[in-house]
Amino acid sequence: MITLAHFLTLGAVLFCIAVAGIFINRKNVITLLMAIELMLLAVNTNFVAFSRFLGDPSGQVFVFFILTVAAAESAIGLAILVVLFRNRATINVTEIDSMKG
Amino acid sequence: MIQFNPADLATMLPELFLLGATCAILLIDLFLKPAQRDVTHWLSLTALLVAGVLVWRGAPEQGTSIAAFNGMFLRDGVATVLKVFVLLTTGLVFLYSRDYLRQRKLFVGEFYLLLLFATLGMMLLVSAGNLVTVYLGLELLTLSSYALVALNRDSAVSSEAAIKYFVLGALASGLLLYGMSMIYGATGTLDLAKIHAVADFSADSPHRMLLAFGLVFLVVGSAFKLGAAPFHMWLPDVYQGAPTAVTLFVGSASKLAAFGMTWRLLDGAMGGMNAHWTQMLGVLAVLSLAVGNVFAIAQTNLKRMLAYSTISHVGFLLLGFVNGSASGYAAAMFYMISYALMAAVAFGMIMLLARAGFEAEEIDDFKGLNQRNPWYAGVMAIAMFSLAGVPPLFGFFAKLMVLKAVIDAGQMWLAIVAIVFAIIGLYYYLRVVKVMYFDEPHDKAALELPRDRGFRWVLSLNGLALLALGVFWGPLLDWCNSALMVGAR
Amino acid sequence: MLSKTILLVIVLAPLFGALVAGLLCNQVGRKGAAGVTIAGVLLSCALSFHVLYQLVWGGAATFNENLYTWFQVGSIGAHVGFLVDRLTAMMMVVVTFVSLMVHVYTIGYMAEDDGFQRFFSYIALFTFSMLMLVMSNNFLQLFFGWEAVGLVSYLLIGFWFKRPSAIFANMKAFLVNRVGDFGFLLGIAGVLFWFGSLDYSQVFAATASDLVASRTVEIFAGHPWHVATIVCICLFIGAMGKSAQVPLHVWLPDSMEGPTPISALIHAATMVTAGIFMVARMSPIFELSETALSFVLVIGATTALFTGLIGIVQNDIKRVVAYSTLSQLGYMTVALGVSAYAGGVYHLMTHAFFKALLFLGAGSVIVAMHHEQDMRYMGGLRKYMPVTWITMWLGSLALAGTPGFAGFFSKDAIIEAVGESHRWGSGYAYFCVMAGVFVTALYSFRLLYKTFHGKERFVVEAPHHGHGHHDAHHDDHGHHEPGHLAHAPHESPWVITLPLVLLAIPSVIVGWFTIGPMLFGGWFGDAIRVSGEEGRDVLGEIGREFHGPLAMMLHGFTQAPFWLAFAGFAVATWIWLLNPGVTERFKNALRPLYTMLNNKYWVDELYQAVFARGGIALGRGLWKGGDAGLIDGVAVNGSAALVDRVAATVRWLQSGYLYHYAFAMILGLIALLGGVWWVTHLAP
Amino acid sequence: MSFQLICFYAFAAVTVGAALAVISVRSPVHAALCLVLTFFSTACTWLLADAEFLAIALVLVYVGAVMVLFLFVVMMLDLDLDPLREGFVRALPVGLVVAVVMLVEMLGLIGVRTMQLPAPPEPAAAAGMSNTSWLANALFSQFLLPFEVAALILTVAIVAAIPLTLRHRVGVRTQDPGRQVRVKARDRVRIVKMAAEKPAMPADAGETTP
Amino acid sequence: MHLPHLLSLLIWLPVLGAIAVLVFGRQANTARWLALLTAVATFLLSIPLWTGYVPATPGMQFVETLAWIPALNANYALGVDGIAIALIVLTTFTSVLVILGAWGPIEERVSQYMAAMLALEGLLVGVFAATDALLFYVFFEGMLIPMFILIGIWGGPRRVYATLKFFIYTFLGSIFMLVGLIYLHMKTGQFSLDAFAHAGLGAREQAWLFFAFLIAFAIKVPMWPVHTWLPDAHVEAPTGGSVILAAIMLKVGGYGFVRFSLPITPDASQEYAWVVIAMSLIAVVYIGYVALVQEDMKKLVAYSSIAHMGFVTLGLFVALALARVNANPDGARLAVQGAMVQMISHGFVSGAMFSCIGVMYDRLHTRMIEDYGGIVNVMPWFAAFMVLFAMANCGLPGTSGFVGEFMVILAAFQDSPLIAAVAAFTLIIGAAYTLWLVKRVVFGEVGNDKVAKMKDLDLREWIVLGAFAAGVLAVGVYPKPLTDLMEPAVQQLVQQLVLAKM
Repeated sequence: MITLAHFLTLGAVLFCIAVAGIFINRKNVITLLMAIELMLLAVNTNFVAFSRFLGDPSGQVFVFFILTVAAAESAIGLAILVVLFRNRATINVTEIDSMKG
Repeated sequence: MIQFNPADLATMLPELFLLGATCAILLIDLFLKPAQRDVTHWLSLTALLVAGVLVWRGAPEQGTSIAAFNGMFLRDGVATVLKVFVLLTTGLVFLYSRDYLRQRKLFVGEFYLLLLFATLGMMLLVSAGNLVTVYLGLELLTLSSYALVALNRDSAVSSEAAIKYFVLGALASGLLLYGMSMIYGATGTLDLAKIHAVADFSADSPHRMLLAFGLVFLVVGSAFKLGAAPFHMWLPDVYQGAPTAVTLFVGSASKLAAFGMTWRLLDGAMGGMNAHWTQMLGVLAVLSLAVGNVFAIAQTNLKRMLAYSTISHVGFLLLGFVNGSASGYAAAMFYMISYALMAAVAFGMIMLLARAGFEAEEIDDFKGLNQRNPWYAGVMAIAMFSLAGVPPLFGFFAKLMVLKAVIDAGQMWLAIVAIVFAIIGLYYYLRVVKVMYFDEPHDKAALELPRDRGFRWVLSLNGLALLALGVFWGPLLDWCNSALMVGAR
Repeated sequence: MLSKTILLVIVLAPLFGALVAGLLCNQVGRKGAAGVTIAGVLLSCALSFHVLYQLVWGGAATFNENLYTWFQVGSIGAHVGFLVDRLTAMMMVVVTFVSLMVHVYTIGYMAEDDGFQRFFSYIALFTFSMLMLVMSNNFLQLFFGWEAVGLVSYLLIGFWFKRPSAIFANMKAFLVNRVGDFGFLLGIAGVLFWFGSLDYSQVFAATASDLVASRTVEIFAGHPWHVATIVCICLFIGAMGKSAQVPLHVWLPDSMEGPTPISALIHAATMVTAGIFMVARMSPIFELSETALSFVLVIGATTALFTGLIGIVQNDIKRVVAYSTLSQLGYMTVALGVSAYAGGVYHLMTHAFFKALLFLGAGSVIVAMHHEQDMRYMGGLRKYMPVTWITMWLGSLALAGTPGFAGFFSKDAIIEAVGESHRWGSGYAYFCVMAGVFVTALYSFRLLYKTFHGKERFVVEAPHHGHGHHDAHHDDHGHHEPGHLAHAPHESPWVITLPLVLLAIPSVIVGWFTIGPMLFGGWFGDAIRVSGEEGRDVLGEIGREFHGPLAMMLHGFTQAPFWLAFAGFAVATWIWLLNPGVTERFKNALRPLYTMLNNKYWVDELYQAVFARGGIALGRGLWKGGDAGLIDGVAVNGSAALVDRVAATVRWLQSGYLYHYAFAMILGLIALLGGVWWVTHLAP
Repeated sequence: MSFQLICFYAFAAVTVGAALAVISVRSPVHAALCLVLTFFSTACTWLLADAEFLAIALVLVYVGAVMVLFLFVVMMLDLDLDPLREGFVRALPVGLVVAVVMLVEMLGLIGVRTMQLPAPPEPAAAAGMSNTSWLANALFSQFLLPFEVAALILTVAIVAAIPLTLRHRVGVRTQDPGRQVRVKARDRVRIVKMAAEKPAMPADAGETTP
Repeated sequence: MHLPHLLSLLIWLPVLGAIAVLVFGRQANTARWLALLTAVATFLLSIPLWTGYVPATPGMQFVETLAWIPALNANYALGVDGIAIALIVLTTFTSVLVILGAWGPIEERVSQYMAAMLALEGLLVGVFAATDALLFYVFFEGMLIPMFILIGIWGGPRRVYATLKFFIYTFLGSIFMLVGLIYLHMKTGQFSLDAFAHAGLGAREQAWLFFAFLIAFAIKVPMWPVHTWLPDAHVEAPTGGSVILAAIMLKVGGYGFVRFSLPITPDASQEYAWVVIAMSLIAVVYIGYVALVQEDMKKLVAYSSIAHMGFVTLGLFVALALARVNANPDGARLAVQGAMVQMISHGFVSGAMFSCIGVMYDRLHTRMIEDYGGIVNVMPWFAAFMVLFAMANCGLPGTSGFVGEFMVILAAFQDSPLIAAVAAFTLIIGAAYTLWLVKRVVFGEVGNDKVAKMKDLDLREWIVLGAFAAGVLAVGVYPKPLTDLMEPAVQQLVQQLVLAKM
């Protein structure tokens, strides 16, 4: 029997993997973005699970919106990335530190 | 089955109007030649003005809250106050930045459109009655902001700022959503009022942990948007890297919206747990005060310094929340409004001094300003003293109200910490005044002022408003109070 | 009946003169300044005599009225008012008379000085201040006058403000006086607190109350002191400053840097005796405390003898007179110390005449010598300036206590009173005053011999260059070779000699007709009160054996003081008149003693080292170490620097790296989660 | 252990594994592909939670659109991969520790043990409709406003992304059919009349102050 | 004659004048005359305050109340008693002289200087007139801004350090007071000083509030050991700034003690009076010694200011002991009166001393003692004034400097002869540093060629110094009008102290 806990744990694990990804990948912006997508996936899994177990559609509707926004976000994010790459010829995070202190 | 209610449209009239106007401007702008961009400028301002009038005229009676679209959208006192000032500061952004943008070849329709969309997002955000609307409003705002920060495509720092803003913003959204999912799981609803009503915070509640967990994420999400330490790291880089016009926007209007969001989420939804989140915000407030004030001292870039100053102001703002009652939120809102107006002057001054190829964002660029133009030196000095919280300027009274809220809450030690850091903070504001008044200018010639007379007038008025509001701040405070005393619920 | 108007005129006439001469100096000119001040003082003097007459012979009652209220706070009031009784009237006469003499004298003495008007302004102002002091009916006004005369003394000592020694001396005088005032002010505060008023009459009335007389206070826990003792000692400290008693005597010799007329007026006749007057005035309070009187006695005796000794070795003519003044002030103080207040005041009066005479005479000599003050370059002046010579002799005889002269009566009375007293310290005092008589004679005649007798030790140069002694007035002596004069000395003009003569007369005769009533006749009436206790009223004791001045004089010839004085005269004559060369032998034989006296017991050096240099060192230490080092360096700038340093070092936290920013967020999240976990799960 | 549970475990394992791969593989391209796998398997778990519509949408939107975009950008940027991997090993322990601490805290806080609820009957089926119409009912009534806002956000994305990336390069020879069609005769030949003298400078209309 | 809104007029007239000077003062002379006109008008308007004051009526007079922030119950509430009137008149009087004094020396940015001075004047009057704590605080802090500008623009070489130090130091102090005020507002629901005094505070609350106020006012006074901003600020400030700073701004601290510490926290004040008394005595002795060794004239006078202000705090807190412990209300009144007279007197004396130094500075552009010497030879009038003020500075009877010190020492003696003895030490040390200064600067041979070329006072300087001298002498010779003016207020304060005993 699949319980809510299963889904939540999966969500938590995905979330933590996303966090670990942010920590480990200190170079590549794209991988960072992917980690964030993982995080959103964890969120979505939670919502889906809750929605299912509460018998309430709004959780799933929320996921729908998250998916929509995530798409838009990716578009803008990648656009910025392209702009950055054009300016700096790199997306290496360690080299993007002209502002600090 | 829930039916669509046409009256809801009337409730949302300002937003709908602004949406319509934005779309119209979007279309009109397509057909404008670059030389005719002023049309967009004035149309945008008009749209904001009309929206402002609509907000004002249609404000619900004091103490009432009109819900629309099944509680997705709330129109109440707080929303009214915040919208008025959001529209006002956005209008200031338009007014201040025209020459600045033109000099930098950024005088494009996208700036106006994105800013209008962001305004729409902010209006939605501060009116949100549902986690979904909160999220969507926030994203509408932030997505526009990301793009605005990156607007200067050829600037390396701008794109660096944008990518930092974007990645961290997306991360913050993710965290916020995670929290929302937990809240949803614990309560089975996304409606803020219902969450507040349903949530069971009692010690033996099975959902207590889930709620507490969700709460942490909501706090983090809000703190990020506000720029509270340690979720502030994006802020200095974005302030510095973004075109000053955008910095002005991020530093004023969007902070108001962030306040609205924080209030909606923490008090509106999670008010039952305020014992928890006031503690968290207390910690964040102290951290923000410390980080903001200490880091600001080491800065030589004015925009960056103002960024850290923002962080410290956010610390103060959060102190208002620590009170955990309507008077505290009113103080915080009052504070946020004062900050937005002060920041508008400060960044406006940077734009005033900026010329093509010269950003005027180093503190040293203000050297001897008093000798070159005493009037604007005075305006900037007012802003700096006000930011520092010296009476009789507006900023002082904002600080006063927040300190009062903290002390009323019995958190004397927080008040002491706050004032100790306020003293440290005083130093760097005074340094700006010092540079303007006591140092010799690099260039003795009188200041070459931008030709935009409207900009100059409005900036001056904005500065004087800090003085005037320092004397006649009672009505504004009353407004904030009445908005909150019976506000959301 | 004394009229208030007259009293006001007495006080204000000199003030008016001072203001006119001072503020309008350029408008009124030299003659105007001298004229207006002299007129003022003359008016005062005449009216003072009138007041004295009214009081003594006219049957007028003591005048005691407030003129105006200075301030009134609750029950504590401070007023300006006059108390004029015989004591006051006598002082008024002495002050105005001597002042008048000095005014006249000044016309001649300062004739060629640039600061002519200023000088007149100052001395008239001084007269005003001194009158305010003596005529006061309360402590506040007393203190006002007290300080005001100090101020004028300060201004006058530094009159020749270009001389480094003068401006050093005036500062020293003011500061040493301030030490006295320190005690004086505390004494006044004590009077107000314990006696409940600042008004003399009320204070004196309060002394009658046993409650006040026996009241004690513990300033340091466990040591109860009589309040009267505290008050009296404090007040007397004031007197010590003003009347230059050991150890606060150091300023008076230095004050000779001022022009000679003020040495006569201020530093001999009037101001320095203010302390004596004050103690006499406060006799009802002092009578409450044996301890305090013994203190007064010992201090006075010490001053009387030991400062006189210094006078023997001085070569500066004015300094000799100055040390003599110190010594005589000691005598007066001794008299006060044995409750013979009238004796002290009486000596004050006679001393005022002959000491003013001596100073003015010395001034006359100095003028004649073209501002050469060193007696080693004088000698044989009697043939050049006979009037000065004779009057100086008369003055010196009076000073030495030659029977029949004014000084004799007053000094002898004091010595006898001391002999009569059984107060603690009176034995020591008796020795001191007796020895002092010998010393007095010694230095007095030494002065006369070295100045007027023997061979001329100066050289008169042919007048080969045109500048006379115009600027020599306020130039240091080094301008000429010591002892080299441009012209031969000659007798001074009449404006100088006239005061000498006018002062010589009372110096000689005043004792004859005043000793009886003033010392023994209860002349002062209620102004001076001596406790009726057994053996306290020493003058009363002596008075029983007093049978008129002639008898006293004759009796004087049989007494030890006369013979001591005579011995002094003899020794002086032998050494300085007959065997001038012997002095060197004495010097060598008594080298340590001589060195000690010549260095004035090293008191100045001690003060210089401890108070002046010590104070500066302390100040510098507090400034550099305390203010600049600790408070500013560590606390103020230190914390600012700390913040700066913290700011500079924590900057690296904002590294600019995106992933660090994300770390910070995640760590913040984890911390908050942990916090919540702690609060909800782990915390009790 | 039911079949569904076994399936769940299987998909969950694939999801976790693929997610781990996303953050640890060298090449962004591989990472993106792993992410696709993660999405796929997650979609499968959603199916187990009876969220068919979203499962499909996830695949369509993410895999079909977002990940393609990712891949497109990755390839377009033509990254030099080696420097991007530096420090990976050094940061690994920190990342692991943080992640594990985070996980423990989260699981502890969520209180997984209390969440052992059995699933209620499928809500959509209980309401007598498919998951999609169940969702649609909510979406177009209750969530009408957010739906419109979501549309707005997509508009913003377009308004934002285009000017950022669109660039009119000068000197690039491309055909523009629109212009080709609109061409008029007088555009082809222009007769230029040369003035004898230099014309006066035109007024700088755009720069005047209103 | 009873002008309506007289106090408001006194506050806002100079402020409006400041604006007018800024707007119309392009020409330096226009600015000067406009400023002088405003200052004189304000001074003349302040005279009816004195003449119209009715001593028989206790409490505040010329009261004005206007709702300001209804939500906080904060009012624009003005009112004065004798103490405030004395200080207000001192302010307006000094302001005229300061503006007159700046006529020649300030040549750059004249309008800004004059405007800052006038604004400062208005704010200072506001401080003394406010009876609402929030309003008081606004004025109290607001005056830092013009002072900051004054020192910073027209100051000496280390002006930036000095002015920052000044601002931050004072801000530090006052912001703690703000916390205290907010706390009191929480207790009483309003900002009225009167309500604060009747708040019914517990011992612990009082102690905290007492120290909050103490920090604020001790820094303002300033008391040892928080005095170090003052010498720096004085040294670097332009003459007018120094004069205003010493003559009036320091008084705000003493006034604060009277209005806040004593009435609101009487028990804590009593309990910790020893702290203040000890600090005051240290100020007298320690600072006296420090002043002795100063090489900069302004610094010397600045330090002497600290020592003199020590008498103010000493008097106020001795009064507390007298009123409550020794049951000696008359002594207490004497002590408070002494403190108040000392404030007024110090206003004249320090203002005059700084003006004198300004006169010298204008000629030689140095403040170092060693650069002068023998001024009397070339500037006899100036020397006369200087000596007079020096004498007032060392408390010579007949000058105002004596009156306050005298009263405080008399009163202190009633509490403890030892305290009085230490305080009376000022007679010696005060005279020492002042006269040594006079000796080195005024007397002696002409110090150098530059001194020899110095010109004596011109008419403008004569008027300024003469006015100060008149004040010094008037208070010294006849202080009764002043003490009578303040007496009802002092009596009320002492009564309050006695009655408020827990």
